[in-house]
Parts: sequence; C-alpha cells; structure tokens
Amino acid sequence: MRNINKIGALSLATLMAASSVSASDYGSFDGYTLRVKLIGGAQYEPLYTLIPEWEKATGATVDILSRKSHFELDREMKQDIAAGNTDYCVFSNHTNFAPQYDVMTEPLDGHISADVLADFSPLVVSHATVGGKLFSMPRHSDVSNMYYVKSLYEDADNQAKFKAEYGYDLTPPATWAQASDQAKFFTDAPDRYGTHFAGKDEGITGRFYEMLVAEGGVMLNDDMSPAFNSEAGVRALNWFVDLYEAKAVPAGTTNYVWDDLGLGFAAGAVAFNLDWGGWAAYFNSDDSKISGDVGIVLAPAGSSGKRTGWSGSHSFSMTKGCDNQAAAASLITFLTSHDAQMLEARAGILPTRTQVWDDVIAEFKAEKNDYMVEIFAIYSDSMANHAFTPPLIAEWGEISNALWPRLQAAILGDKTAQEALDEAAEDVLEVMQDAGHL
Amino acid sequence: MATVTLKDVVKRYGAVEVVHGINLDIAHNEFVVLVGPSGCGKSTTLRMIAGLEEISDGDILIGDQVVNQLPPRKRNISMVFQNYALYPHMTVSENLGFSLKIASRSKEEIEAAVQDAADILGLDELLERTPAELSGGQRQRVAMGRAIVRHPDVFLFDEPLSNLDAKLRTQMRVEIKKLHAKVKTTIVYVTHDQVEAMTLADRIVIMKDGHIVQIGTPLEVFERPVDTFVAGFIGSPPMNLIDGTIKNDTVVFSDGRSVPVPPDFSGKVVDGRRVVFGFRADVLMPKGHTLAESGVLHDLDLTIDLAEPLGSESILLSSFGGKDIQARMHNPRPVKGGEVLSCELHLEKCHLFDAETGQSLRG
Amino acid sequence: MPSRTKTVLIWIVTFFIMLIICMPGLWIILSAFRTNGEILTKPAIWIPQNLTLDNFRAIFGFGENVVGIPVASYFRNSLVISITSTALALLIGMTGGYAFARYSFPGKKPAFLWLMLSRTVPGIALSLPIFIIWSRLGIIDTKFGVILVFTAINVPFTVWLTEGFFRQVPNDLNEAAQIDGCTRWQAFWKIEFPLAKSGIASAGIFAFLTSWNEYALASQLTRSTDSKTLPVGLMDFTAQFTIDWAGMCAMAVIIIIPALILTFLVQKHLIAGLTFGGVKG
Amino acid sequence: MTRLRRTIRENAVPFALISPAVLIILMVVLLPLIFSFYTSFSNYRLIRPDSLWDWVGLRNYKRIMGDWDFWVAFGRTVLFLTVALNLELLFGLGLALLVNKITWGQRTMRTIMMFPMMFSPILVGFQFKYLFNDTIGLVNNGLQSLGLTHEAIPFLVDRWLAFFSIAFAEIWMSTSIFAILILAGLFALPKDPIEAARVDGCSNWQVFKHITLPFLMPFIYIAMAIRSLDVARAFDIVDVMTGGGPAGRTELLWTLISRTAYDDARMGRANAMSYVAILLSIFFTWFFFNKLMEARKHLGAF
Repeated sequence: MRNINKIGALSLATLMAASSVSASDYGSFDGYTLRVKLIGGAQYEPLYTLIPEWEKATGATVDILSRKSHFELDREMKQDIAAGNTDYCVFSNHTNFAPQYDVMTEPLDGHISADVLADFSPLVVSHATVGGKLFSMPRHSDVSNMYYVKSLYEDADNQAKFKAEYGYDLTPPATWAQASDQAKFFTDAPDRYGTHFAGKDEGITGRFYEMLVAEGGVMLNDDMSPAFNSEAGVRALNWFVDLYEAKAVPAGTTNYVWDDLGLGFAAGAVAFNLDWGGWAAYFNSDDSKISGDVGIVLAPAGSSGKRTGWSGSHSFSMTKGCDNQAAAASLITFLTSHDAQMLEARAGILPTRTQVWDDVIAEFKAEKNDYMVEIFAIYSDSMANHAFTPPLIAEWGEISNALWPRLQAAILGDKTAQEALDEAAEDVLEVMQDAGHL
Repeated sequence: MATVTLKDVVKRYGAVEVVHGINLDIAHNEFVVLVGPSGCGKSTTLRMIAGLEEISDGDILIGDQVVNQLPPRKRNISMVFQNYALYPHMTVSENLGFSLKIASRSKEEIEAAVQDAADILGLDELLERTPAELSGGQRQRVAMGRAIVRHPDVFLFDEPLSNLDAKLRTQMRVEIKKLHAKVKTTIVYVTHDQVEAMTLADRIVIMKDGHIVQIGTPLEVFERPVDTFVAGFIGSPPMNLIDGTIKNDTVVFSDGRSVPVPPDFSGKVVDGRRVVFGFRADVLMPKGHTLAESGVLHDLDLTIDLAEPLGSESILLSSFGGKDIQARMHNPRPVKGGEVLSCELHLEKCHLFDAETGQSLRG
Repeated sequence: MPSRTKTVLIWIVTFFIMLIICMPGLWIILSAFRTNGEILTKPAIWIPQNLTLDNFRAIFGFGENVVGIPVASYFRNSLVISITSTALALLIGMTGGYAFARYSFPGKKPAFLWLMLSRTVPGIALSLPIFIIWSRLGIIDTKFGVILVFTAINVPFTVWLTEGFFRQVPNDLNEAAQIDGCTRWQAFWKIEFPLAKSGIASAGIFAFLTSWNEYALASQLTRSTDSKTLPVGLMDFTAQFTIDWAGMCAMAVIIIIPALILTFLVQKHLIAGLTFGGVKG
Repeated sequence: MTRLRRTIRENAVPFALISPAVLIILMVVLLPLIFSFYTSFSNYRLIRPDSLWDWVGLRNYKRIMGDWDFWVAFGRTVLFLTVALNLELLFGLGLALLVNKITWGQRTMRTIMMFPMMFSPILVGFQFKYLFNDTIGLVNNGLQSLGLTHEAIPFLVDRWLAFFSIAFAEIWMSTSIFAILILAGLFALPKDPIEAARVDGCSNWQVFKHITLPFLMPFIYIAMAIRSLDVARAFDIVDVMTGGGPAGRTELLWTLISRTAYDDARMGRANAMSYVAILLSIFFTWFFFNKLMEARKHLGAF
C-alpha cells in the first residue's frame, strides 16, 4: 500500500541483465489474451517491463485493463464486485486488503505448486493466507524502520545539550519514549521538526495499530469485538497526541500520507523518519538533501518491549471468473519469480523469496554499496523477527475508517484519547455486528 | 378565384368552446372585417383561416378546397401581424423576399418581386435596413410588403394598426384601402376598432362570445343593427339605449316621459311589452341645428348638462328616460350647462329592441 | 472626496481584487514552467531562476522523466466526450426548451420544476447506482456511457436557458414564417433558432464546461485510457506522484487552456445569454 | 384510460418534444435513484453482493438519526452553503458594481472576472491545497517572507482555518457567476428611474437601495438558482483539499457519503445519507427557484 512514490526508475542496463525465460517454465497459451489489472506507479512499473518476455515464452498476450494506484484500484475492485464485473484473470492485491475481495478471489492453493511456495518466506506466506487458503502470491513486502540524519546525532554540541536536558546519551531511538524526547529536542520550527507521521487514512490507523501492539495491546478480542480502547490503546494514541501538542511534528502532519514523509525526510525537514525500504535508495540519491548522511536502526520498541512492525505484502491474485486459470497462474508465478524479484530488490524493495535476500545482499556487497547492505540487514532482521500483520478480515477497511478520524480528533485535541477510542470502538462494534461476526 | 368559406366552424381548447359553429361566405376580392370586443373569437377565427390554429369541428374552404388539414404554407395566404412579426435578423429586403426564397424561386425573380413590393409601398430607401432601424409606420409597411410579395389568394390582417398612433393609423388605413384596390385580393381583416371596420370593409362581421352576431355592409350594420350589442358597438358615439314599456303606441320611460313607437315598429309591439328604445345622437338635434328637413319628427325638451364642441358640431350630454344620453348639434352655438333646448327626434330612424333578448323588433 | 482621488482609489481596489482572482491561477501556470526543486525549497524562491518546458515534455512523453500518463488520450477523450455530450444536451435541451416555451400542455409546470430539480441530485449520490446499472448494460468504461450521463446532467440547465430564450422570440415570427411558406421545422431553423443563438451559445458553454470539468461521476465511470477524461487523469497523476506539483501544474494548464479559449470566444454571448434567457424569459 | 389517450393525442407534439429530455433524465437520474432508494433499506455492502437482498427496514435511517457525526456534517453543510452563497453574492455584487464603474479596460476586467469559472472544481481543490500547504504553500511562504509570521500556519488543519480555506476555494471559484449575472443586470438597468430618484433627492445609497438593488434581485436569484443546482460540485474541492478531515473538521455531507459508500463499502447506509442530502439540495433549489419565478414576473414591470 505504501509504495506510491516517485523514485528514480531503474536503469536500462539493469533491465537487460534479467535473464531470458523459456517456455518450459511457464507453459504455452498460444493466442490467448490474459486480462489483468495492475497497480501502477513509477515503482511498480519496472516489473511490468518483463511481461513481454512472458508473452514471448507462452505465446499469450497480456491486456492491462487498469493501471492505477492501490487506493483507486481498491475502489475499482469493490465496484467490480458490486457489479459482478470480474471477468478478468489477474489483479494486483495487498495482503491486508485481500480478505475484502474474497468473493472474487480464486485461492491459489491448487494452482501454485508447493515447491514454488517453499522458496518464499514462511511468515509472508502466512500473511497471504486467509482461513487456510492462499489468497495471493506475495510480490514484495512492506515493513518500516527508523531512518535518521546522522550528522544531527553525531554533533557534539547536540549530544551534550541532550544529555543535560534528558539525562541519557543521544543515540538513535531504541524506544518510542526516547523517540518522543528526541523529536522534541530536534525541533526547530518551521525549518525542522523532530519527526512526522502519516496522519490520515490507512496511514494513521496503521501507525496506531503498530504502536498498540508495541504497547502490549490488541486490536480485536478473539470474539472479534473491539479491544483497542484499552489502556495500551490510550498509551499508544497519547504518544501521537503528546508530540503534536509539543509541536515536535509539523502542524499539517494529520494531512500527510506516506509520500509526504519520504519526501519531507529527503528534504531535510525532520530529524528522523519511520519509513519502509523502498525509500532507502532515494534518501541516498542526488535528489536528496541528506544524501550520505542517512543512518538506519530497527524500529523502536514500545513499553511492552515489542518493536513496531506493521507489515504486509503487495501480491498478485487470480479471479474466480478467470477463463484460463493455468495461464493466470503462470503469469503470477512469472511475476514473483527469482529474477523478477531481483529486479525490484535492486531498487531497495523488500523481496519475498528468501534466496533473493541473500543474492541481492551479495550483489550490494560486490558493488561495495555499504549503505544498501546495511539497509537490507536491518530490514531482513525486522521481517524475520518483528513483522506482524493486522487482522486479516474483510472488515479491516471499515475498522480503519471508523478509527482514523477519531485518532485525528484526539491528536488535534478535540477529544481525549480515551473518548476517541471509545467512540471508535462503538462504531467498530456495529460494523462487526452488521458483518455477522458477533 | 379565392373565396373563403367557413362552415359550422368550432374551436375548442380542451373542454372550453371558444368559437361556436360559425358560418361565413367571403367572396372573391371582398374586404371583410371581423370586429368585436376582445375575447369574442375574431382572432381565433382568423388564425383558423390561416391554419395557425386547428379547427375542432366544421370546414374551412379556400376557393373550392377544404383546407382543414392543410398547414399554413399550403393555403396560399399571407398575413400581417399585430406586432408586424418582422424577422429581426434579416434586412428589409430579406424579409420581403423570405417567402419566395423558401419557395426556392430564382434570385432574379425574388429581386423583381421585392422591388415591385417596395415600389408599391414606398420602401425603396429602406431595403438594406434591419427592422430595428425602422419606425413603427415603416415596419407596418414592410409587414404589408412581405404579405403582398407572394401574391396570395387571401390576405389576413390581425389588428395591424393597433400599435400605431392615431394619425399614422388614419394614414395607414387609407394605404390599406388603396392597396386593396391595387392588388385585388380577398382580405380578411380583424380589428376591435369599429371605425376601422366601417371605413375599410366591404362587409363587416360582428362577433361576440364566439358567435357571429351580424354580417352586413357598413351601412347595414350601422342603420339596422340586429340587437342592442351591435347597436352599442358600431358608431361613435354609441347608440343611446333606454329601457321603456309600450303603452298605447308609445314607449313610456321610467322618468314618466314618453315617445311614440317608431313607424317601422308600429303594430309589432303590444301594450305592456318591455323594450329598449334606441336612437343615435345624430337623430336627436336641437331645433334650428338639424340637417334633416323632413321625416317623422317628435319634439322634446332637453336639459343640457354639458356640451362638447367639436368645431363643426357639438355633442350634447343630457339625461332622458332615466339615462344619460347624447345628442348632436350641427352649426353649433355655445350652450351653457342647465340650459333647456327644444329638440326634435327623427322617429323613423329609431329602434326598438326586446328588453330581455336585446334582439331588434324590426322583424 | 475629489474625483481624482476617488478614481485612483477605485483603481487600487480593482487591482487588488483582480490580483486575488488571478493569483492562484497564475501561480499554477507559473509553477508549470518551474522545476519541482525550485517550487518545494524552503525558504521560498520567489523569482524563478530557470523556466523550463520539461514538465510538459514529461507529460507528453518526451524527454528524460517520462510520466506514465497518456495525456494525449485523456485529452482526446475529454474533447470527444465534452463535445458530443454538449451537442446532445443542446439538441435535447433545445427541443425540450422549445416545447416548454411554445406549447401549453397538462403537467407543464411540475414537469419543468422536476426537470430542474433532477440537476440538484449530487453526483456522488448517483455514481454507484449508475455504475452498477451501466455495467449491467455493458457501457461502463466507454465514452458512450459517460456521454450519456453528461448529457443528462446538462439537459436541465439547457432546457431552462433555451426555454427563456425561445420565449423571448415572439411566437408571431414562427407563425409568420409558416405563412411565408415554411414548415414548422423550417420556421424553427430559419427564424427562431438564429434568434435564440446567444442563449443556445451560453447554454452550450455551460454544458461544455460542466462536462470538461466534471470529476465525481467521471471518476467512477471511466477507468481505462479509452475513456478517462482529463480531470480523472489529473487524479491518477496525483495518486502516483503526490508531490510532483510542477507536473501537476503542467497538467492543470492543459486542462484550463481549451476552457479558456472557448470562454473567450463566446464571452459576449455568455452575459447576454444568461441575462435574457434566465431572467427575463 | 381513454381520457389519458386523448390528452396524449391532443398534446402529441409537445410531449414528443420533451420526451428525449424526460427519457434521459429518467434513465440517468431517476432509475439510479430508485435503485439507491431500495438499497437504503438494505444492509448493502459493496464487497458482499448478496447483501443487496439483506433487507433491514429503516435501520439505516434510524442509525443516521442517532449519528452525531452525521448531523454535525449536516449542520456544517448548511453552514457552508449559507456562508458560501451569501459571501459569493456579496463579493459578486461588489465586484460587479466596481467593474461597472470602470470605463477604461472594462472588457479586460470582465474577462479576468470569468477566469475562475473555467476551472474544474478538482483543479480548484488542488490549487488551494497547494497554496494553503503548511510548508511549501504560497500563502505561508508569502507571510513568512514578508516577516508577518515565523510559524507555518496550518491552514488545512486548524478547525476554523480549514473551514475558511475550503470556503475560500468555493467562493473563489463561484463568485464570478454572481458577478457576471449582476453585471448583466447593471447593464440592463434603466436610467429613467434612477434619474427620477435623483431629482426626488435620493442620495447615492438611497438610489442603490431603492432602485438599483430591487432591479437586480431577479439577477441575484437566478445566480442563486444556478449555484444551488451546482453546489454539490463543492464536493470535488473539499474532497481534494481535506477529504473532510482532519478529524472531520471539514466534513460535509458529500465527503461523508463518499467515504461511507466507497471506502467503508457500506452502500445502504451511504444511500440513506444521500437521500437526506438530496432533500437538502432540493430545498435550496426549490427556494431560489420560487424566488426566481416571482422575480421574473416582477421584472416585467420594468
């Protein structure tokens, strides 16, 4: 969901490096036209340049019906379901959203061989599985870690001042409490703020959710009734409230979505920034004001000792109405193949195949790209040990929509954290009742 | 031969009948004026002849052809509208030539016809102007020009002079009369102005409430109105009408005064019958100021309330038989209010109408 | 106050107001020729250092930063959809307006009012039902489907304006033309239509602007490059590159220009059309 | 039945002429409305097509009645419309009077005045989102460069500033409609009554109040009627600028409906909300339309 950024396109040379594909791997579908809907955007497009190879190998043609951002694709999907308009074959999916499309989704269990699946990270596969059925094939993953401006932390003056004020050494934050202190410390408005966060839509829901988990809370009880209006929930929410009150984040942060964060950090507007791997290369590129000055640590931990690690994967799914499921499965397999994932990983995007992790790190090492090596080390740690996914239910969207305006209300000071969460819980209860969970 | 014949023509709007089965024969080259107060159905009748309104019942014939179902353009008529209906986006010459252009006539032919019409109506100077640049009278003339250009069988005029000032109206009236003499076409002309009707018409058709009340030459309708309505409508000033009762061959009025029954009506009324006695101002005159030398005269003394001098004559306002009446004084002399004049009434030019129905008792 | 001072004061006020009116648009246009780097920097750079056409090149697929948006297709779609739906709305609206102006028939008043009220239904309330019905009819994501909807939302206003205008044209003229040998149709076409021209022109420009600028419905009914209009295209532009303000501004300029030209051409009719058609009718 | 047939036959021509207009409206407006009216009594959720048949009676409406957020949005929408329409009228009137006063360059003024009308609402939204941006926005940059403030003013966040910002965008876009119509009214203003009033000793203000303004009223009402037909287009602006947020501070009925319908996928409930919104629109239009019709008659007197 969050990779909707404009980041430098891959060089042509990298594309050429992808090895050619043989028919034996992907079958033959001469003359068949496979209709697909794909997520669009600069980051996603390079992968699609491989499609002609698949076409050449199988004799089929790919007809891309839609190519748009996942938000719009989500709307389109829902409309397609409503209108019974799902006569295409393959669509871009996201593991957190996949349960919403269950009506139109053909589980991939019978279509993808166990051998192939075995090459994927088990955690990622489990996130893509709903009720024992594999709803989609993960393409690349998503988890956030902490980027910071190195020079700010290395500055002796800053270190001394910080120690004097807060009583401990200035190092990149290990806990969210420290992060809060440091954000206030580094704020020099309006030129620089301590940090910022995605303050609306799915962005703030996700951030709240991972903070909730880090504070030891849960979103839903086992019976699917809301549980986020707990003490842990209030603590989680108050972290945001506190920073906003202290003006350690830009006042407009409640209007930010993910792109604003990455670009803002690259523009040097904040001291540290929790973000996903896809930005890493950009932060260190010529377009970035802080190029060469970027450090990374694991996402900080909450009071429960658990680190934040909201995670999910972009993926590909097949429709129930698909008229050539073999061809659909073939394309899905192709687009999640080792070579395909290498292509995306070179740009810093997190692969879902375990082998690709090793191979891409080896490549970076060979190129002496220490920065990217470090990035991948951190991300591989967090994917392996700290990543978790939100409840995989179709109502996630509705829960999110019930939550985020209330979270904003608390952050902006219209309501207390407890009031805001209680109100949201009431709505979520209604949603779950209507959906027949309760 | 363009006669116009209306047979039992009815017009209904939904359930409301506004023209109740009228019959009318108009001869070739005849100038017929439909006259009546507003709402009498005269315009509707004209528009039915034009084909602008459908007829609900009956037949309309132009020549020998039943035109009930024909659209206006197939009736070979032309029409001059009250507001002239000149096409504002065309010049005068385009206005004049429009109908011929629609009929796909050749350019030369159109030019010739336009020139012809312009000559007849003196529009030469105005041909390149647009209607907005014309005076009221000029527009009126263009409207007529447009009507004559196509040499129609029938000319229809819908209150064409009502938007002109009094002087221009008189002038245009003459021009229309001249035009009729020149183009020799059947004309149906609608007006609410009885003077126009009297001066222009070969025959006048007087309408009221969707009925034809009387058809006749101007003189006929003036001298022998069929009922009190016509009597009151035609002529200026309108006919004096006084309620009375017959007693011993005299008409006795509410104020006790009486006059003999006019000679045309003697024997047609019995004692006790309630009537309306009618006479025009012209037939009641002060002695010594009359024009009539002979006839059946009846002497009356009138107390004059007011005299309106008009130059060669005066209108005298007085009270008689319980009503305000008007008399006429030729070769007038000054008259003071309250003065009593002895007058004479030309009895053979007086009328008796039934008090209930208003119909003339002439029989 | 001396009239000299007064005049100067009026000019100052006018200038200030015109500035408020123009500034946002001009800033957008200016930004379209600047680089993102220059726009987004803090502190602000007020005087452009270097103006560039790169943003436009990118949109149209030239140069280094090719943006994956088929603006040319969107532009064509917008043109086809706007022009067709405007023409249809004018045709349908004109016939309707003519009937309301020239005939009396049972139910005329309520029919007119309800026709107008149909326009007030917010597009957002219609979009999904229309979407579902359209997809059952198989006209979703087609220019035809969008044209149909745009025509419908433009018809009420067109009826209203043209009705007022046809009432301005005296019925006598139509009758005179019929007597002059025209069929009803000829009378309409040769006499009444030319006279109602400025009303029709202003109805037309309103319909065109509405179609050209409509977003709420178009965004639901169009999906592919075969049918997407420019405003919808703008949206997918932003969805992928949220903060490429310069590129967006360039696209904005592309959307505005045709509307600008059109409005310029018929602005005289526009004022006359609105006044006489709407008010005096 | 025969009566109906007769009515149709007698009015065949006008019926035939309005039928295309009526048909297309039936198809594109009424039919969908009937469908959505039905769904407002169901638990229809987009992602569960079967739920279309899940009849819940008045539940959606009952919930709306008790939904505080909905009524806040409702109240805010009414406030927004009232503020926006009145200010547009006021500014439009002022602008028209000003332009009418200017003799030199009036044509240019008139053209400039129409500039905002050509903007797509969605463009207007982006434009002001950009201008009011708290870090890179023109307004903030301007204020900071002029030294008027050193803080980034959160135009799109603060409760009243956000409302002000969306209202500003709406007013910027639509004032020109009022200005044009009122200007047209001023052009058509007859001179005689004004001269008569001056002879009678009226001051400038009295002339304006007693002669000019009454004459302009029909023009004002037509502008109001046109605007109220289109006022829901403000949705595009608000949707782009703030999406109704943050924390629902700029939530209008339309943004709420849109989110409930598409993001929540709860179509039944959204449609129930729609019907309340439609009633509101109809009320506004009805009101101005009646005023307009009265004023039209009145104008005949001039």
